[in-house]
Amino acid sequence: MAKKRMVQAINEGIAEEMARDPSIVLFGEDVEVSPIGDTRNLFERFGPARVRNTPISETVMTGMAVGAAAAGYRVICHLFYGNFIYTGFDAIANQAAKLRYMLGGQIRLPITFMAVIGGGRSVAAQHSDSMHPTLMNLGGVKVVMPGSPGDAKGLIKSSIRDDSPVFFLQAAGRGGESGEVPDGEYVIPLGKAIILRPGSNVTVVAIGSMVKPAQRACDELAKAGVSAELIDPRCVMPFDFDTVVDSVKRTGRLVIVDEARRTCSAASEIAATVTERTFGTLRAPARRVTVEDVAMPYSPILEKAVIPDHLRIMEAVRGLMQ
Amino acid sequence: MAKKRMVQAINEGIAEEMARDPSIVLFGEDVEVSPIGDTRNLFERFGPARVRNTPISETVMTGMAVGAAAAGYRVICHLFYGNFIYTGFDAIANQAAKLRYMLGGQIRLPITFMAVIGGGRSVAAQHSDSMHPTLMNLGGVKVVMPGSPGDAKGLIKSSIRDDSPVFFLQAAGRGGESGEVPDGEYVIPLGKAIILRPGSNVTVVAIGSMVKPAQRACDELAKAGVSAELIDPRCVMPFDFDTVVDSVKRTGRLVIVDEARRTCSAASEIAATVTERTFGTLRAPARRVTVEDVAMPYSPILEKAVIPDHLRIMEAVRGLMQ
Amino acid sequence: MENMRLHSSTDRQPNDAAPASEAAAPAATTELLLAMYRLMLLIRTTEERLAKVQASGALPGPVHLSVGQEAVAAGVCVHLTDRDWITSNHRGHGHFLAKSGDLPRMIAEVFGRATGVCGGKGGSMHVADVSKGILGANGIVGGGIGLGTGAAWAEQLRGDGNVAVVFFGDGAANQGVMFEALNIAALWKLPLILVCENNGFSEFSPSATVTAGEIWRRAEPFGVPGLAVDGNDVVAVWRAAGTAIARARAGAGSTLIEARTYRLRGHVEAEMTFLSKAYREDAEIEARRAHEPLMQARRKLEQAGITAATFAGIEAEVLAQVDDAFKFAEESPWPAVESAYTHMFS
Amino acid sequence: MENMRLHSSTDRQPNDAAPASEAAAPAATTELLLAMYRLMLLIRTTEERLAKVQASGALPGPVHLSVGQEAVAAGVCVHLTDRDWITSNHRGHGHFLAKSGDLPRMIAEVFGRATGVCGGKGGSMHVADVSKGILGANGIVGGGIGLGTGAAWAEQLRGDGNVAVVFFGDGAANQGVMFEALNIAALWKLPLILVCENNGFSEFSPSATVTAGEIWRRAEPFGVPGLAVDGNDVVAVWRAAGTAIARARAGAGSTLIEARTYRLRGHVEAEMTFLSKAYREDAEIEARRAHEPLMQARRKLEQAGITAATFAGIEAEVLAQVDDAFKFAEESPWPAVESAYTHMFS
Ligand SMILES: Cc1ncc(C[n+]2csc(CCOP(=O)(O)OP(=O)(O)O)c2C)c(N)n1
Ligand SMILES: Cc1ncc(C[n+]2csc(CCOP(=O)(O)OP(=O)(O)O)c2C)c(N)n1
Ligand SMILES: [Mg+2]
Ligand SMILES: [Mg+2]
Repeated sequence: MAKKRMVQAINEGIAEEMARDPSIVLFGEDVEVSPIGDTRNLFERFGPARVRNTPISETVMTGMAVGAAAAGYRVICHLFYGNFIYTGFDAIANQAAKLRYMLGGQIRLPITFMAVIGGGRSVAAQHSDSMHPTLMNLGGVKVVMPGSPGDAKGLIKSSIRDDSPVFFLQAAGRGGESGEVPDGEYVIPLGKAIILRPGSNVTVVAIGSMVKPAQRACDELAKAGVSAELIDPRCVMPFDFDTVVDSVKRTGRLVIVDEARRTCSAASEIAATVTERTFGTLRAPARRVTVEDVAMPYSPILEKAVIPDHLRIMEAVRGLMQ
Repeated sequence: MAKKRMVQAINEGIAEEMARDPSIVLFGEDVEVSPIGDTRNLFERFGPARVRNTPISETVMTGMAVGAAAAGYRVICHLFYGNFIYTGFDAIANQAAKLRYMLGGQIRLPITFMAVIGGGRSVAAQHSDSMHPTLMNLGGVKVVMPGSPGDAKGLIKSSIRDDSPVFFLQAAGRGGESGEVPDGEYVIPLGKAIILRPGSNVTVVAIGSMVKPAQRACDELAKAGVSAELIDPRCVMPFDFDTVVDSVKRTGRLVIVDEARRTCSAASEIAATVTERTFGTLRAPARRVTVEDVAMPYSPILEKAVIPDHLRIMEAVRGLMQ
Repeated sequence: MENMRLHSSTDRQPNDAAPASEAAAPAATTELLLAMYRLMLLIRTTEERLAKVQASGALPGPVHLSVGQEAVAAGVCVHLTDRDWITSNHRGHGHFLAKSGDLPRMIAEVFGRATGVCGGKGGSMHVADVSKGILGANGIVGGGIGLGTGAAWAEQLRGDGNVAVVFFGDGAANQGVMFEALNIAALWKLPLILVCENNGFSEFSPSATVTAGEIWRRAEPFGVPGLAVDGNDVVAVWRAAGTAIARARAGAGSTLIEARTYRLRGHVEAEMTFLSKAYREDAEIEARRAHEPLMQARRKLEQAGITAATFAGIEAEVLAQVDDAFKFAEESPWPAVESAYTHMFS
Repeated sequence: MENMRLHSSTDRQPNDAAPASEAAAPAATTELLLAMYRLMLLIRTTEERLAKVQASGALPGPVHLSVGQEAVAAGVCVHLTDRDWITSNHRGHGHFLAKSGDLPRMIAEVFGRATGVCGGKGGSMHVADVSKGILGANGIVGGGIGLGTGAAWAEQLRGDGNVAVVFFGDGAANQGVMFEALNIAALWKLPLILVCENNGFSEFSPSATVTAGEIWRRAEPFGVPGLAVDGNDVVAVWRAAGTAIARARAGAGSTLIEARTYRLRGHVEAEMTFLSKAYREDAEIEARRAHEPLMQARRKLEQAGITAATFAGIEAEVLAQVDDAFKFAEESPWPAVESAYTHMFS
């Protein structure tokens, strides 16, 4: 166990998996020099057959990931910024999410699509979307969003081992903090939430980049005498509703924090489903703390206003407690 | 006023708008021969400069729609089946939905993207998605889903006149029924729901293709003594929450019927937001009747099982009434 | 009930390893030509039956037939083993059969039955038989190109000399993905053969109205060999494909083949029930019918001494095979409703 | 405070209508060369200041500079009026300035201020000035290609002889959208000029490792003229662009110009703070510096008799202009928080 940044944890997880399983291949734009750092040294270690830089051609890349996976390889397709998922979206939505189904189960599609998502660094609208809701609605892909470096390692390993297409989405802006990362074999099952802090007055579900501000909000709420239970779902598709429902049955209140735009967000889905399952027990309507239905602005002052922070989370919790 | 099918109503609406405004241009694959029928005779009437067949090149088509609109034209981009929205998704999500915002309002983007969506005709997974939730989450595009031929005419006209990108999504499978269509100028504002039938026991919100089975369900429920208020939102982005909230405050119960896959669907959004706004009055949790998180199967027997019908809607209503 | 098999995964044709040179272009033996003729006849007979059944209203979904284009599927696929991959488009029955896909289970799929190759979940636009290296027909124009490029990459990694062949239309040649594939195939020297079936139409648009220049030339800027071939001459297709496939197996990379043919039936069956006007002249179809591939092959075989009795025998065999397949499909049960909810994830 | 204007929407250069023939290639007057030099100097001075300011930590977001590539922007844009369109990529300051975009408001945008051309909502990757026909830099590689094709279509419809120019990189030439655009531009004879700035790198990948063949050849299969030009020679760029633009204005259609140049600074400023290893040799950069465009133009001007005093005068003017612009930006207010919620819809 050592302190590492999230990209280092991911890098370690990928390297361990590639060493373990020779059928794993990785490709993407500049994965060799790795501007993000998560694929650093993999080229040197696993060679040019298994680690390949690609041209800027997201359309064929996502199609190739599906084809190579169907033909027997375990594929990691690095798409860099999440917005480029849109560029390669045809083969994601029309092939990756559907091909096994359309073929009546004849193939498996062990693909890990990687991307960094979200705002917080003034890279503006075309590099800052949080598009996990779009992926969640596709039905045939899993969506993983680690909230800490340790979870990132355990989740990248299970994403790679999964036989279905998995989107592994790192928070770009606020995911770089250090955290404890277990050495060696450490695998977290997809679809299992973690209760980061127990509490009795309110359940706070925070996704990906929102885990950190939610932690801070819960700390400050505790000082003010409000006991919040903080849950990081870690994987939003499939979603561990049982853990959240259990918690809400105890607390009677739910706040969901999501960096996606509000309409049809993960937050909306969680609000709808958990409300359905906890109706009698909920003491107040579930609150969603999200980005409003706007693109991400460039100016830091605007970006800060748009992205939920601990203050907005605390405000939402306080609103529920009245 | 005469009885027409939905495609005829849409065709009439487009033709009236093109006659009215010479800055309107229309393009898409085979819009001249018009396999769907909605663009029939427009080429003959408005000529090859304004009505253009395109190659099968969705990626550049959606980008062109944005460029031509920014450069001063009012653009109708026909994308044929809704699943091809994914093929041209880059310029939809990264440009159309964001360019005005990123440019600080320097441009307007009067674009109507047209597509037929949904299942019901055994055209299988790659021709049957209902992807309005994905579009709703983009933030910068409006989404129109007519439930009847008359509304389709009024809505296509206002979609074309709108200065923002609008997706006009026709139900492929079950949208072909006839209905009364007002002659000439008939414009329905975007974002205004219609109460198709008043009722007092339960509010049923049905979207696009789901309006017809919901109507039937309400008819049969009425015979059984259950008074359902049926609302067709007609436009899901922006969504007329006020009308639905008013209704639910009277009925105390809400069922939403949506052909989208359940997770992060329009139904989930409506459930979350309306519940938030009617919390004390809701007597039971909002119910969502949707396609489960599966692709559309080919076999008619499977497709029928997957797509909500009047029976599933009635079952949901009855579940709430207990 | 077993589908005709021209080869198994072990009996690769000797000419597969022929060098990629015009001079060395081999002549097709009469035996091979007869096998290809039989395959084309199987495709033709199957699809004409599908047309009839479609007209009777017995098929749940749309069917796109390749009548007139059979030489492309046959001439290419006789070079392939079960360990090679193909991807196809919405017009995929011919490719499926030429690649040894199971006929009865294909028909059952088109009927939407439980016994279909995809359990009734895919239908005509998605017929696939992965055990035969058929990664499937595809409903997205250009969709098979990315998949095939990925399969070619997988085979390059595996290093067994297997290849991937992508069948796509002239319309699909206008999708950007084709160029992205050509670029990567050139850079990585992928064992990828792009076979563009130019049948004169992109849906209802004549090719020339939507496709600038000549398709085979589109490979040149990438340094990938491109060539056009008479797609109605099964021997010409076989020869061009043989060269390209041998080249790919030898690690020398990709080829783009434009096979020029003609779609004798509609884009989709029953299209004139929903189109407001014709998009081509009947006379054009009639003129093109004179060049259709089966007749041409038959003429060559007659010249090589194949007798009317032999042809009659083949026809009877094929007919029986097709009869059996349709009978199998029609008698097959519908899928269980629960199967709609499986196979989204592994 | 007004930005330098080489032209207004009414004073189109006479050579714009020159016929598209090599023989007729006009010589650049000293006056024109001087104007282009000044423009390049403005771009260079602006961007080197941006680099300095970036290093000081005063810029909120990333900046991609075009130092060494200024001749492309200048040589193309002097042919254009405010009624012509350009689209650009992430490396767009030079195109913006060459197309008469407002310098102070561009800098204010990069600083994220309320006075920015986009109100601080776009930043460096989205600088746009629609009143000058600048449809914007773009953060999506290849994103400007579709937009420019659409703008070209609009100008064809308008029929005033205006054109659209798309500036994009060698990396973007591997996006399928470029081919889709070439196909449509060829079929529709669009007044679209595709200017590929080949600066040797696609992000951190040397072009040859990700781009097969020569980019200018990629237009040929569509029947669109393609040519390569020394992108560091502003006169050569000016001449090639003049021919292409005149051709487009005359209704004769599209051209692809590959301008070969070299990126002297990083892909993005401060890149070595996050890259684990170098992706090119310093010696390579030094060797290329000897061919950078400003020095080349200056040498020509010196030969034509322009004196050191004149150069010094221009330098002082440009410096003052840049100083003013940065001062304007730094003193500008931050945007009001409410502005984050406007402009999603019209
Ligand atoms: C991405 C996409 N766009 C449009 C369509 C609709 N469509 C189906 S087949 C077809 C024409 C295909 O033409 P071509 O590639 O030449 O194949 P052919 O039908 O001639 O065999 C079109 C436009 C589609 N299926 N997918
Ligand atoms: C669709 C998309 N994919 C990837 C990126 C990341 N990216 C930004 S710039 C760049 C390289 C672009 O190279 P080129 O087109 O040659 O332009 P240059 O940077 O050399 O000016 C890449 C890969 C992006 N912005 N958009
Ligand atoms: Mg065709
Ligand atoms: Mg470059």
